[in-house]
Amino acid sequence: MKMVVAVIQPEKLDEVKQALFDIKIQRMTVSRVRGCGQQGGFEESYRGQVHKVNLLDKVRIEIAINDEFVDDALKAIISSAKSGAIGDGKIFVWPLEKCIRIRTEEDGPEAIG
Amino acid sequence: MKMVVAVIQPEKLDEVKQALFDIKIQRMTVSRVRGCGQQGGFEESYRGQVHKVNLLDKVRIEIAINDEFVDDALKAIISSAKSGAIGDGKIFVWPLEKCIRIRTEEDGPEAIG
Amino acid sequence: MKMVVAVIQPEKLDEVKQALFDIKIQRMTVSRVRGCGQQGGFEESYRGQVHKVNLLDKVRIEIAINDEFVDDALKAIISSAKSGAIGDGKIFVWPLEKCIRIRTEEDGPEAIG
Amino acid sequence: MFRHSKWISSGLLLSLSSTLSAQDAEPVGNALASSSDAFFILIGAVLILSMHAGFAFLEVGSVRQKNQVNALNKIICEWGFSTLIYLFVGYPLARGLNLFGSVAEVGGVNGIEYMRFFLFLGFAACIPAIISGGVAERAKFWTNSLAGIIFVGLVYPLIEGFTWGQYSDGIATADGWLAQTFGAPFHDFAGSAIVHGTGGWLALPAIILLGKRIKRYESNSIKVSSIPFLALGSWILIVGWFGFNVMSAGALEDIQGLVAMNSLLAMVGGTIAAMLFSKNDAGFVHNGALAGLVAVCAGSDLYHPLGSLAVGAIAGALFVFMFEIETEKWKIDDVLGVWPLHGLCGLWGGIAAGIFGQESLGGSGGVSFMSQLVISCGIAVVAALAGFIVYGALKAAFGIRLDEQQERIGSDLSIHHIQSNPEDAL
Amino acid sequence: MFRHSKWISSGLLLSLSSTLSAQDAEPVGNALASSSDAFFILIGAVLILSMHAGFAFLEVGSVRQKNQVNALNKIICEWGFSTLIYLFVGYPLARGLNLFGSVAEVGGVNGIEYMRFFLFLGFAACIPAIISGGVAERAKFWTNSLAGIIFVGLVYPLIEGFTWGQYSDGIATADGWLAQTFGAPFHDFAGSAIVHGTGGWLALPAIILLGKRIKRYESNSIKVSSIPFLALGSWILIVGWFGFNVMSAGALEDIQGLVAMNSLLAMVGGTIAAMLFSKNDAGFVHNGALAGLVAVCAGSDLYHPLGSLAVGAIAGALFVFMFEIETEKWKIDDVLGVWPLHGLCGLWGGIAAGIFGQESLGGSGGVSFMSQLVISCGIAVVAALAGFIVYGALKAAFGIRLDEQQERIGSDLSIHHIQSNPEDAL
Amino acid sequence: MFRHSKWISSGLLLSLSSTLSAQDAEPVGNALASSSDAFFILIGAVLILSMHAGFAFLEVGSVRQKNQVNALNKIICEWGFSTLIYLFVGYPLARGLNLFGSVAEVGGVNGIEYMRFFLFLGFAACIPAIISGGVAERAKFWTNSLAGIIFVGLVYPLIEGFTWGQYSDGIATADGWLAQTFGAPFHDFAGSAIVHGTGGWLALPAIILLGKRIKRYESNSIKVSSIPFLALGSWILIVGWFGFNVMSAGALEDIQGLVAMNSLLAMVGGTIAAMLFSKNDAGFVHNGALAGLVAVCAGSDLYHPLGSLAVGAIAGALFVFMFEIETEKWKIDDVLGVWPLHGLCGLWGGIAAGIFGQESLGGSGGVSFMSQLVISCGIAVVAALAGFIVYGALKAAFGIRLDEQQERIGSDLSIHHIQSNPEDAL
Ligand SMILES: Nc1ncnc2c1ncn2[C@@H]1O[C@H](COP(=O)(O)OP(=O)(O)O)[C@@H](O)[C@H]1O
Ligand SMILES: Nc1ncnc2c1ncn2[C@@H]1O[C@H](COP(=O)(O)OP(=O)(O)O)[C@@H](O)[C@H]1O
Ligand SMILES: Nc1ncnc2c1ncn2[C@@H]1O[C@H](COP(=O)(O)OP(=O)(O)O)[C@@H](O)[C@H]1O
Repeated sequence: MKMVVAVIQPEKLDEVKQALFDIKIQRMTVSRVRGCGQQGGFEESYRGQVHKVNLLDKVRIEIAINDEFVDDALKAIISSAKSGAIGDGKIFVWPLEKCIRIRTEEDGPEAIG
Repeated sequence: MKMVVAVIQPEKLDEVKQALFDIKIQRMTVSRVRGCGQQGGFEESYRGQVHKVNLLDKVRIEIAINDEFVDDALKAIISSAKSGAIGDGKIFVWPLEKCIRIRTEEDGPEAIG
Repeated sequence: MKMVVAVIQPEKLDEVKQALFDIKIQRMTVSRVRGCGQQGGFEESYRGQVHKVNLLDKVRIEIAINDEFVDDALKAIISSAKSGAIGDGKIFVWPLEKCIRIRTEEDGPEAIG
Repeated sequence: MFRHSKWISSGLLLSLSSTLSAQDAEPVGNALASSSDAFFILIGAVLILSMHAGFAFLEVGSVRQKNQVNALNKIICEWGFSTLIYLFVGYPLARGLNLFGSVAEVGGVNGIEYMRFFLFLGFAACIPAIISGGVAERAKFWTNSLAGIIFVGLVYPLIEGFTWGQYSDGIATADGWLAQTFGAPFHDFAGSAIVHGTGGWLALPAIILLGKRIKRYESNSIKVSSIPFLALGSWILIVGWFGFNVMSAGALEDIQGLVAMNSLLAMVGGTIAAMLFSKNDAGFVHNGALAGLVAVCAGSDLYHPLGSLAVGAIAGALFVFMFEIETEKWKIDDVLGVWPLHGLCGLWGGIAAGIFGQESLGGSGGVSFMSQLVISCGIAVVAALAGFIVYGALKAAFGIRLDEQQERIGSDLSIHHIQSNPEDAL
Repeated sequence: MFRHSKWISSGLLLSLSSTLSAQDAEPVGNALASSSDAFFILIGAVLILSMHAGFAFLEVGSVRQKNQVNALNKIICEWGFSTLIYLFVGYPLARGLNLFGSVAEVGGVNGIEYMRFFLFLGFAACIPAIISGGVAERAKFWTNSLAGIIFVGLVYPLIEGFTWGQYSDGIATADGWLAQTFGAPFHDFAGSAIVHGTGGWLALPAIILLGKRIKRYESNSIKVSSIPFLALGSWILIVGWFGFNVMSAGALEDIQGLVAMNSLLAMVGGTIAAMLFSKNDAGFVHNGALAGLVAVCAGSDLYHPLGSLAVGAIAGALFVFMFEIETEKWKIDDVLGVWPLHGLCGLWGGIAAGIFGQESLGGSGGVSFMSQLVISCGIAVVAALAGFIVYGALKAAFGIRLDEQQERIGSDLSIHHIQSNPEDAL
Repeated sequence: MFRHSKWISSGLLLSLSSTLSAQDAEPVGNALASSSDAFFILIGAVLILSMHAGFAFLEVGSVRQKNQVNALNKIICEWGFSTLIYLFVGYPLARGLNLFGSVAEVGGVNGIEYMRFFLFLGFAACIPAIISGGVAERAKFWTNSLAGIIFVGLVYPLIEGFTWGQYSDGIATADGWLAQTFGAPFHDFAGSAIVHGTGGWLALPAIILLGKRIKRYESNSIKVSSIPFLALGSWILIVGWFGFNVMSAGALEDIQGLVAMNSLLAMVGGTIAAMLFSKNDAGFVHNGALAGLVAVCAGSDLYHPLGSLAVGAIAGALFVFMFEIETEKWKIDDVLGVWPLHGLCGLWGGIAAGIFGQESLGGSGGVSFMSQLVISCGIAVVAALAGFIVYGALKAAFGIRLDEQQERIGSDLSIHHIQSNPEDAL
């Protein structure tokens, strides 16, 4: 089992979700985050006081997934989230030791879906 | 050391927190997230325009914990977060390499609590 | 590759960011979270009804980073986030298996930066 | 309020314009006087209309975010339902007037009859707006609307009719049975007992019959969404209240600075008392001002300003203590506290007119403690009974409460299919 | 509105005070009458000023968060631009009056001429405020302001001049060509067609020329930010509208309760129709009230109250259905729905005065269906053309739309360098 | 404002009603005139009351979220404290009137004395509301309230007494020493210098003595919470200001359209100047309108409308530049900018009356530049000294600032034990 975390542009969320649904990946946890990267940022000013804002709105998707589906998932995310412009985001993957479905107390690969 | 991440129903947060406190687990980091799963979703409509909302409010609890407490923690979370209805959520566990307390710069198992 | 997650006091965010920028770590994903720890909490009251609030505002910084930079990053975070008071926060580190830059589909160590 | 019960009980539309034109023979002054009256009443009506926005935002801020949209839609729709039912049923019942005649007939000079309807409607429509805050977060939209329609069409107009309207001879006139029994007729200048009391006591059985919100008495489970919106609602109500009270005079020449002054001091008394007794709690302070204003309505034309300060301060304290007893001790889940705010402070206001209205306490006199007590309590009892019967019958017939799942996801999504901040959802 | 076209078309400032003082010889009553008029108009003007806050918050709630600040700055700045251009160009053009003479000359008794300007400005400034809601989230600040300045300086004043102002002899008088052709002059008491119609039909070509927002017709992509702010804007507009309509009488002695009553019933009709046809949709319900109010302006002094209820209800339904057709079927991205709301309901209001204003339908009569139809449609056509020409020229000359990157990050950041909740950014 | 200094300085309550009834012998007109006056003043008072909601929301939007509740509670509680202290101490001191006599005595015709108190209180209560915005986010609730009580009870009433009230013979009358020295008495129609100047200059030492907020001058550390709430506050203030200025006439027959016109143009001038000099900054634009309104108060009954435009525009620019100098260069942490807004623009307004009020600049004349300069500066100096003494003494005695921990967690939690959006906390 792996944990796949993708940080994407907020406006791509719907497309990424759809791409994952298309390959039957329908479980995920999503949150609003702010990202700092090559994309730079902007200056905000209020009554003459200038603030540098270099944290931009992003969406973070967390997907626990069985090993055999990881590659498909990555492909789906990449193809749907990519616009080619700086700021498209990143995907991170790490191994998962356990996944439990609270409702049934199932553990392991079956619990993921 | 392990990282335990539980995604639960928002209204269960207080009970889960209490259950963890009861077994002396009193350190955690919590955030509001949105989850997509078997639970389905709902349709929102504004002036005739219909939006499908399949991301529902959830709460994500992140607990770094020493290995010997993991099982108790899982049990506590499961028993307190479980309602038996779809949407109760999941728990994910992965190994942690390092945990540092910023204030004291302590590292390792002692830093966790 | 490692994933470094730091939970810090919100008001330290700017200093931590600066400290990381100073050592050329300029990629990160940040979110508002609430933390529960030694710091305790406070009581809120509304019209005579008292609520215990033990989840305090924190900021969570997530940095994927190549192994050789981890120590510097930890040092930078610690030195900038530390005030010496309870509630300064924690840093967690775990191994990362994969990191992909969505825009270029690069994979591995080069994708991180 | 509109103590000219003569024309009110005349019941003959055609006689209205003659009544009006009989006031004064001098033509220029008369035209100006009648248009000024229309203007005066209009401003009152508009200020009271604006109070409904206040009711809406007070509720928006005091409920959870998942019930904000419903609060807004409920208030504006109920304003609509109230207008129709009061026009067609309630107003004719209460005042013996109907406004369906031709415009030329009814309109008369400056169409003041229309302005009066608008003003009186403002009062009547407070009934469902008051109840709304008590039944929030769990009442069904339609059965609750139906209850409101019944109250504005029948219950309130009857109470209005017997105190201010066409059946008020026994209670409100100097030679009625009440005055003959206790020495003075019932006096409720701007509706402490008649409007707020009725609303608050109608709400109490509704709240009890509905039951508490899910998880209401578990720790940390229900928190209000927004103090700024709550305060906004409160401020809109406060400002509008000066229309509610001052324009209750009903005619410009009867405007009384004293009414404004007393409203001001009661508001201040309520605010400060609530602040002191609640350790500066935002919810209590902003509602304390309203408690003072509810209580002062009845005798705002009678009290000495310092009397009003006392009436308001007592109301502020009453609200703080009784809200806690009601919701924490008795576990009656009155979301905004409409029973202590409108029911109890309204009752207190009705009675207070018989105390602080006495000359010995600096008031203008002409009131009887017993008259005030008997009728104010009578209104409370009648309203509570009516609330019990109507909500009880609706509960038996259709159910008055959202089902558990609907309540959990919130009335915004389950009734209106939208959240209050749609963009926030991902 | 201000049917005293005599003094309006007099054009001679110096003759104004004499005109005014000629009204009445009795000195005391006269002083009071003239000051009362000033007061009356002031309240109307202030209520209409407040409506601009309503426009602002209606837009704040109906756009995405990244365009809230721009909505606010746009409305208040355009109020400023409108004031200047209308003072210097529009008002002299429409009414043949200018206010630059010495204070002693223009001011006259109680400076009522200044009050009138303030009131009329309130109407004129609605034009850019209406358009604003249609072009939201993508229009450039400066070219849009420029368009507003042209409309308030030239287009609206010409329409105003020919219907209410100095060139209105042919259209608005009992012996003008229109009355001679169709039996009665054009009647638009408070501006359904003249103000709202003009605004809505000016907006339509602007919206089409701008094109739809990025991703507007992809699923789940654009959601409104805040129902509470939307509702707040709606309530402020509703309350202010009673100034817009009632004070259109222009003089206290002409105040008509009927106008208030009809505004009330049209608002209620619009609300309830919108609720029924939209399954209690918060966006439709709160705008339904406004649809009713837009439609009732023209004939609010003529209708029987039940006629107004019908006019308002039809407007509410019209808004619901036409908004969906416009935005979903025709894919015209009218953000707040200003064309159906102001354009169509304004047009409907102008025509409705010729239907429900007839004596056979309980109205006061003196209106001609054909006159209403021809002029209301004429205004719509003129406005649509003017909008097309002005926005077309601006588009060709400077471009009227933010570039893609600016639109993506939002007009708040790209124009005003700030987000609506700056503290929320980390 | 209320230039009838005769009755103001009469000081004898019992003579009031006779003064009033002496105005006019004709009974009908008189009754209408006196009730119209009461109505007129009431509307002014209610509009000014509503401005306090404006102050509250301007502050809510301009502070961090953790200090929003405190802003709200502070404003409403200080309104309460101000009412009591001004009633018991300030008003008798300033005007030589007390309102504790029996209702029959004081009330007189339509209780106009009560209405006047309500109106004057509205002005007085602006003092703590103005200061509030400067000391936000770090002042202790109680010591700050105490300072407000001292200001409304003593400092402002003395300034009021010497300029508008019972001691104003030397300064405000045509034969006082000031007029004899400089050719004309001091003129401050609606309180640029007397109200806003006093408030702003009282605030300056308070702000300096408090010191800057923690981390105020570190990069990116302090951001405002909500532009929509800031703008809401601004709009409420703008609308209410027409009561503040126009109803300063004090009697309906003295209503002046010119005052409304001038307020309008100064607001527009301030808005546009602030927009141009700030590159369309939302904070500046919405406060620019207020800057214009502050400045125009003093001479709004004198200026030619184009003069007002200039006065307002200068105020708008003054606010933008001086706010930046104050907060960025001098590092005085004036949260809302109340010193430049009320202090400087108020001072400017007082002086401007002596410039643009001159006949040579189109004004009505009768003002002296030197009189305006001397007294306006005098007020500023007196207020600054008083502020320094009162806040200095309170600082020495009790401390005026929250402790560091309280400031960090915010005044909402540390004083009121609640956050502004309680539900948001998990
Ligand atoms: N090493 C990293 N660790 C954590 N988050 C990262 C990292 N690199 C990128 N991100 C996230 O991905 C987002 C996009 O990265 P950015 O460098 O701006 O664009 P791109 O990689 O497409 O050129 C960032 O805003 C940040 O949220
Ligand atoms: N594989 C997964 N990866 C990430 N989050 C998941 C995954 N499966 C479930 N979740 C989270 O758990 C929540 C509950 O899951 P759901 O399938 O609706 O209920 P249940 O598992 O109780 O039947 C989801 O809303 C989502 O946030
Ligand atoms: N074991 C843990 N798991 C997850 N989060 C933790 C853990 N320990 C601490 N935290 C996070 O770090 C924050 C600071 O911890 P706390 O114990 O209050 O202070 P300190 O460790 O500096 O004494 C907490 O609020 C919480 O968000």
